[in-house]
Amino acid sequence: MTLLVLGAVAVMLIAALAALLLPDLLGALAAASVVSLALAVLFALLGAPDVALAEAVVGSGLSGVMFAMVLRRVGYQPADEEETGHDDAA
Amino acid sequence: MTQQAILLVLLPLIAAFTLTPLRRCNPVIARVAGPAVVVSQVMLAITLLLHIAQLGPEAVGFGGFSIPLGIAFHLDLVGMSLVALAGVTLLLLWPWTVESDSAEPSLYLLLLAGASGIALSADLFNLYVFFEVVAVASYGLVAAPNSGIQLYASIRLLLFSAAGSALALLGIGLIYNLGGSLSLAHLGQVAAQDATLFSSVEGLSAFTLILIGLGVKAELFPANHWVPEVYGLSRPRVSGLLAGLVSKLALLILLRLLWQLYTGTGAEVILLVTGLVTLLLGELAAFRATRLREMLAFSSIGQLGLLAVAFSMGNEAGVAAGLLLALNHLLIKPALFLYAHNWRAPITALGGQAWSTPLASALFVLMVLSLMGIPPLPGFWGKYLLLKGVLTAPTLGMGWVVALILFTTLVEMIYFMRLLTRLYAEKSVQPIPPLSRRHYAPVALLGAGLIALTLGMGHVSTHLEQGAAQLLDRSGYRDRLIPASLRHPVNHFQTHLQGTARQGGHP
Amino acid sequence: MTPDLLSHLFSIASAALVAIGLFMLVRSHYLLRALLGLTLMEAGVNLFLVSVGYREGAAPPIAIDGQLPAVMVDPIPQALILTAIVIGVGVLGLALALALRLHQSEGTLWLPRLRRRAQSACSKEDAA
Amino acid sequence: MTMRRNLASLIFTVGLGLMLVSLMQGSHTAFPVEVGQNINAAGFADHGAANLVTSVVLGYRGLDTLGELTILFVAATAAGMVLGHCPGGSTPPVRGGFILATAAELLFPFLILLGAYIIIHGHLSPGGGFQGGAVIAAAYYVPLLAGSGRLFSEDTGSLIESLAGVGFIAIGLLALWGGGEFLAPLYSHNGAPGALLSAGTLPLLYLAVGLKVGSELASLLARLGGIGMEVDDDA
Repeated sequence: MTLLVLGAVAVMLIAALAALLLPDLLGALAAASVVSLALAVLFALLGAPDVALAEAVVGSGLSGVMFAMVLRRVGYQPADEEETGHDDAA
Repeated sequence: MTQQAILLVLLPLIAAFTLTPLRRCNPVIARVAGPAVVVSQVMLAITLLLHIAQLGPEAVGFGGFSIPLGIAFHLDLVGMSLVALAGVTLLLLWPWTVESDSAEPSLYLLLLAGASGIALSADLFNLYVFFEVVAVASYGLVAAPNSGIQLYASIRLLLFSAAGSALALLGIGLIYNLGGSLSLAHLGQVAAQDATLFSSVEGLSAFTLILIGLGVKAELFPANHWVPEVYGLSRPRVSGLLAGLVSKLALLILLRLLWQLYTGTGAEVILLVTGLVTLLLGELAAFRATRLREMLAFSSIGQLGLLAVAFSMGNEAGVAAGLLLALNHLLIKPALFLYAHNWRAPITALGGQAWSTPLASALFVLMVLSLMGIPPLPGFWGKYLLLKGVLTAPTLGMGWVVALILFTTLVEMIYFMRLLTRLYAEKSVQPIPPLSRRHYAPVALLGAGLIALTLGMGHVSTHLEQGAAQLLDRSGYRDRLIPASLRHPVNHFQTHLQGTARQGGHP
Repeated sequence: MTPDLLSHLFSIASAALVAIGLFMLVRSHYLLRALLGLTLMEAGVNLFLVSVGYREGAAPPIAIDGQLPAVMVDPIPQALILTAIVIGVGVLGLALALALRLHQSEGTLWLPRLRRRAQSACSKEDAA
Repeated sequence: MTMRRNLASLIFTVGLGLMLVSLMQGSHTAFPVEVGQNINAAGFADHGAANLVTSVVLGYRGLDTLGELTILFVAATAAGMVLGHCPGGSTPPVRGGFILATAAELLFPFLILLGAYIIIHGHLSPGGGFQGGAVIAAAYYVPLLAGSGRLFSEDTGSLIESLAGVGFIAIGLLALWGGGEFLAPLYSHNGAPGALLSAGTLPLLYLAVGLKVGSELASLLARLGGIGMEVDDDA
């Protein structure tokens, strides 16, 4: 149990860092979905199955789909000259 | 009778839910349904207000559960007046001219439902939910004209506000962790028994998180960067609503939180300092502004800083002053934004514009004078009462607060006088009428409200003092909300519930 | 592992999530990335709330065969998070709709560029 | 602009510092969590719902749930307003291949059934209106993604939405009518605890929540995907 919790927390934090640092937006989006998924596992372990279900369906499912749809329609625009070098979140 | 208070939230909700299908059936009815519902809501609010004014504040529970378990409303003078004022303000700024298939009327109704909930609810998380209703409706209203740059303003507001909400929710979680409840009255009782509970580091950081979160809408430092951009880009009606109404709702939540939970914990000092910094930065930025809209946006920040300072004084005079200044600002700011819609040019190019429409300009001058605090207008009495409140505040009666308030008033006077003298300089070559046709009625009515307030000051001030006393009355609030069997002490409450326990529970 | 250490672990993890999210929100120059930061921030807050209701060795507050477990976690924070999650997805949907429309009309989602355009739009309007 | 960046960083630093300090200090036993504990003790008797989270969501804090439905409604309305009036702006739906379309066709009834199950068992087991509503929204979206139709018109969507919203309020007002308080539990002692037909009006409330959440999320998804509903808007 404790090991599972520690593992989920570790996965979550690593995925969050990945979302922050990945230069590719689609990759960052995938990482954010992993954060939600790890969070859902964590909720289930913490005695909150209702919240775990909601987080899994809404957090990693629907939110991710919405993001992906918008990203598909918008397309990831590379920065033009003015913006180059500013995108890196870090 | 008072059970009907929930209808103040439900009426606009039902109307908003059914407006879209109704529009498909009968567009004419759908067009008048919105304003009609708002009018009936205002009438209900006034009926309840008279009831409360006669019989004193009352608590209304929901679901048949006593307070620590369920949610309750607390109907007092200030909350109920705010509901009525919100309805009237929305009616004055109602989008009469939009196309028939616009969603804007629905958003107005939802804003009203949220505002009523905020004004009346006595539960921390419930307040958060209603505040989100108002916030999301305001993103929609800013974005409504659907042109690119207004969408950017809406996104700006959304990013700030949503981040603030997340921080506020974190603060609410901390408070729940500390006090074990979400009801303001019950938390107040817990705090009264353990004075160190909310003055601890966690307690004060919970307050600060909520202050930052609500400070986005209350235009308090450091969360007010969106203000000049959004007010500069969005339509005057919407700027007026955000500055006039929504900011006051956020402040009311802070006021209730501060004086029910955080009395004597040092949280009032946090609010005082935040207010002073906001006041100073706002007025100095307004001094440097080159355009009327920008000046109004920054002056609004300054005014809200002043309100925060007033509300951080724990005495009747201070809170009453804050209420009066809030009322003054609520009447004036929307009207000024409507004026600024046509006077868009840099202030230096507005020379002599006042002569083009002497009557409208005279009303403009009256409003600006009240904002500055020139006797006998309400703004003067507000500032006068505030200084009185500062000087008699128990621990905060510090000279430098007075000095800072006087200094910012001076700055305010300088930049507003500069504007007025320019407006009344020699006659202009190209007169621009300040108001477009459809803006005349709301401005005239708001001006009439201001004049009525000035004339009825004696009567109003007793009501304000009564309202302030109710806001500061902790034991009365608790007695009305918490059922008698659970009141004193907390242990009694625990044993009572152990009686009803069937199985389970925490060991 | 003691319960105290475990609860500290959750506090630190949620603080880290909120911090990463806030940092992304404040520092990103691309709108969609800022919104991604917002979702991370909300996730951190949700984690904190769940950990508030958690008790060591407690079961979910659900009766099995008509019998409630002897020790249960606190159901209130769970109800709050359910609400917060739905609010979050609503706000995110609206934000993405705004972003989509903004992209259709302005052709870019780079915030510095949009800000410059907003400023010039203001002064252009003034000149008119 | 540099000033604004610096100030933004300042907010960030102050907020972060505060949070870290407070969260690290916060031990989770500072004060007994009374209210939750009492709900654990009394909730079963009050509502007859096996899932206490459901009692809290729909019973003790039903007003919050109404507010939350409202927020979702505001967001969907505003998103519809923003995206509804952009003729020519929407991309045509992507036509998936035959296999994808068939899979979506097969998946659709399964997902709808799953969503319905989650909703009507919300008072017994984990899940409920929100989760089930989200699954139903996804069910509508999958065939759209595959390009195999099954659009539901904006009329139907908004009708379901408003009926569900008004239904929730009406169930609440029913109690008020009977002399009780808004959203008081009704008939909570009919039916054995743990049975499908138990917990009085709670399952009905969750049904309303599920329908409203489902239709609103479906409309959000369709608008963001640029498919379905915009078609009749553009026409």
